[in-house]
Amino acid sequence: MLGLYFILALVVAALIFLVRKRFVAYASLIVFLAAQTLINIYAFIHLGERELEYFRFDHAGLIFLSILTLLSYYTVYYSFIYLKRNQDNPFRTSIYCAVLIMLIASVTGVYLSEHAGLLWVFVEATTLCVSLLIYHERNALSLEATWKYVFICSIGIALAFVGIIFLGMAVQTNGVYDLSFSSISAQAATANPFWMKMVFLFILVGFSTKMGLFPLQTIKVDALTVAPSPVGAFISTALMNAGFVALYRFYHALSAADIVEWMNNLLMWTGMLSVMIAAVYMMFAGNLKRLGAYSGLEHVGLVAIGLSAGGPVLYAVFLHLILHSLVKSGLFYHLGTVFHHFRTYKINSIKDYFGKAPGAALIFLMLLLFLGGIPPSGIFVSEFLIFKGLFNAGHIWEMALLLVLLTFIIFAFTRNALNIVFSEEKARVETYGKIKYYELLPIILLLIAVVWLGYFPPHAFSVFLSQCIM
Amino acid sequence: METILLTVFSFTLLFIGIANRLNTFIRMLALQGVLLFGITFLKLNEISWFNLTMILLETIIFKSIAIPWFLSYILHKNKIVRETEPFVSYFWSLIIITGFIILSYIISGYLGLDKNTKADFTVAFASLLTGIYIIITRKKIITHMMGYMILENGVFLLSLTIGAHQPMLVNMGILLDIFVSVLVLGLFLNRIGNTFEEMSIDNLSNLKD
Amino acid sequence: MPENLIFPLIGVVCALLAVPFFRPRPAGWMSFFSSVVIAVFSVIPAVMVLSGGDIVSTPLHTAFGEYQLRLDALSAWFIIIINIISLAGSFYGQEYLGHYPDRKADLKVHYALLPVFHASMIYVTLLNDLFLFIVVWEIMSLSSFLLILFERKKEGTLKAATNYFIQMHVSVVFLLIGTFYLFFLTGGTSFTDLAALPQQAGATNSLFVFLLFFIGFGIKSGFIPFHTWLPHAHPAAPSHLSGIMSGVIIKVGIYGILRVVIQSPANMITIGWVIMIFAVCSGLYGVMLAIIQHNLKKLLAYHSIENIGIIGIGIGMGTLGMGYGNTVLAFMGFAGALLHTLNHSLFKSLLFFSAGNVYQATGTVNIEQLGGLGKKMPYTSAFFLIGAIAICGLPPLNGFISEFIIFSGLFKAIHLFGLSESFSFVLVIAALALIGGLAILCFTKAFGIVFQGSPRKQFQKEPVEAGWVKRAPMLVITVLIVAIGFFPSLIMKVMEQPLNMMVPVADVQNVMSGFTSTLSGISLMSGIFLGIILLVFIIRKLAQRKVVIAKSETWGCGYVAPNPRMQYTASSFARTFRKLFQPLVSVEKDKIDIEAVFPKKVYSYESHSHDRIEDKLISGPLEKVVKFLGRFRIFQNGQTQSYLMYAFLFIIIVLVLEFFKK
Amino acid sequence: MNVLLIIIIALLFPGLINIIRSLLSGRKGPGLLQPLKDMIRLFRKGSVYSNTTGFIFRIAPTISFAAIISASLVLPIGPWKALISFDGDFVFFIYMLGLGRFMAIVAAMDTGSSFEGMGASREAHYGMLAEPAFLILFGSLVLFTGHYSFADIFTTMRNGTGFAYGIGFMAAFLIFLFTLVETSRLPVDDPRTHLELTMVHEVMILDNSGFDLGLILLSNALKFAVFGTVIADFFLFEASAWVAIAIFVGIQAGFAVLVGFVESFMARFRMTHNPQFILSLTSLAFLIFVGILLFLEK
Repeated sequence: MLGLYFILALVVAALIFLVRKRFVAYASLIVFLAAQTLINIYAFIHLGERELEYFRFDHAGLIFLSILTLLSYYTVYYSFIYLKRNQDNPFRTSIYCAVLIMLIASVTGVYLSEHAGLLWVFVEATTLCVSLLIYHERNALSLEATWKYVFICSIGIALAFVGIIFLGMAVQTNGVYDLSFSSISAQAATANPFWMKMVFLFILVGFSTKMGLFPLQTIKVDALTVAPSPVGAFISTALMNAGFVALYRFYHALSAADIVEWMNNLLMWTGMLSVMIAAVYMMFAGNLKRLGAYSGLEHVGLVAIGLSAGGPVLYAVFLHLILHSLVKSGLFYHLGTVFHHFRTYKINSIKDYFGKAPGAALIFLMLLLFLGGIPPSGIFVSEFLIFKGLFNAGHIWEMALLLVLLTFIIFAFTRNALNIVFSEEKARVETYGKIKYYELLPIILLLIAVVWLGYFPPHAFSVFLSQCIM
Repeated sequence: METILLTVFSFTLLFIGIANRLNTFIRMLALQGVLLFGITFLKLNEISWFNLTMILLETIIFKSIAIPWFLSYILHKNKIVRETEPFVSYFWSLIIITGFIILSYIISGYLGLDKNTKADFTVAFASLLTGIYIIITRKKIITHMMGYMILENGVFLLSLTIGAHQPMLVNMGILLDIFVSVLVLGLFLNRIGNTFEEMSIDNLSNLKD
Repeated sequence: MPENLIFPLIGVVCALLAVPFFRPRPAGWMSFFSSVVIAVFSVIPAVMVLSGGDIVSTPLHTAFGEYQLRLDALSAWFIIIINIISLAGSFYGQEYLGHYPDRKADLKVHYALLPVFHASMIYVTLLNDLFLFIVVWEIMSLSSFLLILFERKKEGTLKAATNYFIQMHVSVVFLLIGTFYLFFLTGGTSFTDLAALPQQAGATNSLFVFLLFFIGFGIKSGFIPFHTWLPHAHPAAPSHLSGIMSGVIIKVGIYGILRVVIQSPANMITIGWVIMIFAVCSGLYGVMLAIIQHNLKKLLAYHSIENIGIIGIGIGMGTLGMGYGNTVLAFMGFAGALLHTLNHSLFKSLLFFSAGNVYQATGTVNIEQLGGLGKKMPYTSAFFLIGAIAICGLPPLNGFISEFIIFSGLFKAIHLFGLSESFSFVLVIAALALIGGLAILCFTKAFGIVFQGSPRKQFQKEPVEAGWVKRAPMLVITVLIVAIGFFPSLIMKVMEQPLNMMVPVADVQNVMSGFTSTLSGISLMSGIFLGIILLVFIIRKLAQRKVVIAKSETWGCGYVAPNPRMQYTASSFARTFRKLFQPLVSVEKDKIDIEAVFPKKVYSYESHSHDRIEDKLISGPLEKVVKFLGRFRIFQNGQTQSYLMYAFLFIIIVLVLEFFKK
Repeated sequence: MNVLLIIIIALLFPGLINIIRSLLSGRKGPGLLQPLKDMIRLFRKGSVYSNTTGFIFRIAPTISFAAIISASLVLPIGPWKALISFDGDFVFFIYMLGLGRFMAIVAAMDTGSSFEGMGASREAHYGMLAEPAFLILFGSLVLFTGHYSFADIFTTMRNGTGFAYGIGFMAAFLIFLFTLVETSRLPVDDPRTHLELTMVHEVMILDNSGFDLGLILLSNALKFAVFGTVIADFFLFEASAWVAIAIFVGIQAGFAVLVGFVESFMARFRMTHNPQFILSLTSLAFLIFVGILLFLEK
């Protein structure tokens, strides 16, 4: 079934690429969405089983797969709006759709694959797709961003590959040549701990490009700056989750070795640095998309720190990732609307949004505040749990520092939000396209979902989530 | 025999560190390809002939012919200045690269490897670091490409050390090689060449805060 | 049935769902109606509790566990206060906001959020578990923040609002750390777990936890030096809201402090002195800065700080009473604190509403430009006068009662304990007396300059008296003020239940019985006072029956051509004071050249008051921190190779550290 | 009963002071009843109101008068109990006087004249500085006696030891100075100066006339009598009513004489010195407090 799915994805993509008719592209996107849904349901039915010997439908993968399916619906929806708005020629449109399909498929692969090498291959595939997508607008900036993305990402991937080779070497000394995660975690205990450290170090640095975590966080920011907003939404959420899943699989496998302490320290400090950099840049951000990107950096930093706290905090980490995916994607979808309305992303040249379009402005304000983790945002719950876990794990000073940094971040959010939404316009600010209700309603649904999952989570959901972390 | 090849390989690293003409770079890359070919031939003589041919093709055709040719093509097409324009003086580069070799040797000490794997690892890891170092200290995109190639060679060499038992990893390395080159080729051929005349990354730094 | 504590949410729901779909005016009444719903459903159980009924509680099933909404006497007391002021503010707001007919969207948002804000304050007092408490607390801050933004067209509002919001978040940070600490020590996250703290974790830890909570709540209630949001936020808000904010929001902070104090059995004495010190500083500093303000609303805001200080003195005294095991002292302290909480929210909202009338009549709240409004707006000025007398703590109004209770507590305390205690208590007495005197100075200035004399500036349209919708709630509040002033023993009866929570019941009974006679003495005196006034008036009427009553210019001491600009100004009124307290209060003058033909160069002076503590403690350091953070903006420099370099260095450093570990 | 006594005293008081002053300056002063006659005349006269003023200007003198009367109601005189006495009535007393001051200041501001504002501001400052002294004094008396109301405090003081009387003397001295401030006599303020710029109390009432002016004069005199009563109460040891009255009157007269002497032999302070002088009262009160602390060996 999974094989069918991948084949279908390839076929459909190829079809679009060959036919190059807008109608065909849209139709096959719909078809693919159906396939995505089916595979999701199928995965739920066959929970915990292996498939094609290298794939496995486990809880962690599945929860993100469901988020991915949801997000792909949204992304396709907003992509239609986007493509309809800037009348591209059918060629570019079809490339866009084909690559989007490939991207979704390969992210699915990342979530479900249970073999280090296979996972790496899928991550590589995502790089290819993303670079094509952010190149979509084909101006100097997008070219630069694409170049940087390709270059740094390939180095990142190479480093991750080095990590995997080390892994191979490490398990080889025990005479094992299988790199599926189960066998890795079986071997990890006996393998040379220094090897393990090297492995984790390189894996972390390598996949930090995908997660947008320090040290290779920079290119993701640039990519998000130029990417079409639906793609941006996808990159900053689903792809980030993919990076997290990749990292988490290795972390989980290696934690059998007695280097957990070391890995946690590493994660703690990368996360801390990420949040710090995010705070700094958000204080001085001048561009809405970059603001969103840096907030992504902040959240992924929080996630890394939560991961390092380990134990019950993992629940909070997964919750955090899910809620963040919902809010952040909503923000990027809405940024498309904002751009359509003001023809700019510059924070200083957007004024009195509320006066011009009250409803949209309120949604925008809510998105920013929710992202900052102000109740009634569900993100507050996950952050609360993460901090509580940190305190109990004894990282008191780290938590205090983190709280201070978060305060700065909320300050940045508030200031920018007020500047855009409520500030008096000194010079006349032109507005262009009308804002349609149908691009706001889905975002409202997302916001409601965030509150719902945060404060009134259905019992099944919490249970499933708590099964992810064991 | 193999040890000699490895030694030569590390010499190429040092030489690249102090090369001041781009052409020298390219020749060195080609040479590394050839060396890799030799090493592969010596190491992986017992794996399946299919894989072997794959690897040999990769090393000979791809690494030591296609890439260098392509790079020099770019050079001529875009009339790039021949100097490598490093940020760091050659003297220091030499010292630092030597430092890399020593560092990787020390690291290999911690890994409990047998003797010749140790040599492999040292050279491979050193060339990995050197590649990154070259990228960091040189200005031009084309030099970045070359640095990346060196890094790739390092990774490839690394994969060879366990390729005997896990050929799949080697293939993945090759896959990576091809994939990246395809991407970059694409970019170069249809855009960067005629979008940016002088291909120094100074005009590739507009995206910043 | 009506004591189900979920019902107030009905009001919130109907506000959020219904209000946005009406046109502004009906929307306004809609939101008032929702507030009424909230009030009704929250007041009924509150009254039941205050009249001696047992605690009302509603179970709350959430995904995080079983919680409950608890309405005990303390909550009941604050719920009463919150409802009075919020309803008054909402009603007053109807006309106040009627002056902005063209800003439909803003109005709708404002009206929709007002009940949310109201309800959130009520629920804050109902929640026992700290997690939910903090959530609702943040919702309260958020809604009030959005409400302040109604005045966004006024410059400085955005900044003030941001400042307010961030400082509220800082307070939440402290509460969070306190909560985690509590959880870490006891494994529970509710106020009631504080009680178990000392046995499980020892006195020092529990003191530390208390301090965390105290700072958290202190920021909300504006104790020095955590007050810096207050003087900016209150003036920025629309006046009905500043009435509610100054009347209630900061009282919610007081509620938190009381809640923590009555829950923490250990080291009462230390806590008491800590609170006392903060409170005395707040009282003195607040009123001192209030005197030198030129902005009427800012002046009132600083006065809130002063009154918070007085309340704090009460709480500190009560805590000390518990600590020293002297229930009379405890009773007096807590009673004074509770009563002053109510009183202050009454007269402060009254004053803010009057300031609002002034603002909408003249378009400014700058004292130096106002004057002579008394004859144009007689009702407003009368209300302001009542409020001023009450806030100065002068008989026969309510302010005097609470201050009297605190005073008598202090005097009772003087000769009970050792040397140091007596001395500190007499110092507190002196401070309280000084505060009273300064308050008189401040409000004679405010009232005299704003409402009396002759206008200092001609406004394009003549100031007119506010309409009845504005005046009605003010009248109600005034009636309450006078009633409490004249019949204090009744309100003491109401406070019996809350006091039972803090002081052993039996003691409450007998102290109360003793104290009621005193209070009835006071009310009798007030009655006599009123009688004398009437008597003298009658005599005056009789005496003046057949004499001539002439009218003429003010006697200019021989100068025959007086003009309004010769009147005594606010700054000159406060000058002596400024010189006296030079180092504490700083006013900087800046010269402005006057372009005109004069024999020699002349300047006009403008003076701005400064809040030293704010400059030194908050603004200065914050700027430094931001500058420092700015230094770190080297990462995203657009250079590919430096992007790569971070990873490279990262790897190298980790490896090297690895070796040094070996 | 007490009130009547106090009022009578108040009516005679200013005259006495005037007599003393004129005698000391070698003149033959006006009669003892002269001020009373002035007041009566004023009560009969018509009055002139400034156009600037509003209703507050009209009601203020009445209110402050009523405030002082009701303040005097809580004062006992020796054997005669006060009309009402409750714990902490001295707080009520001082705050009632504060209310009187408040109204006086507000009324002065109402005229919108530059001079009256000046006076008002000074009045406010002096009151603000003086109040703590009074409360600290009574705080120390509470500390000494352990009672909280005028009546109890005074009875304990009177039946006390010599030390009690020593305290009494110091307290009396303090209250004497306090009175000079409250009623704005020399050396704080010179009622007879001709220059408005240097006045405190007189300048506040420039615009009052007729009945109101009379009320103000009366209430000022009343203030004297009231504080005189407080002073007297320290020394009215148990005796039959008539002796008590004699002593009371005697002390009041002595008080007046003393004021007269001060007024004739002292010059006005510079305005800037007044605050220091008034603060010195507070420190004096603290001295008393410390003395009592030492005496009680805490």
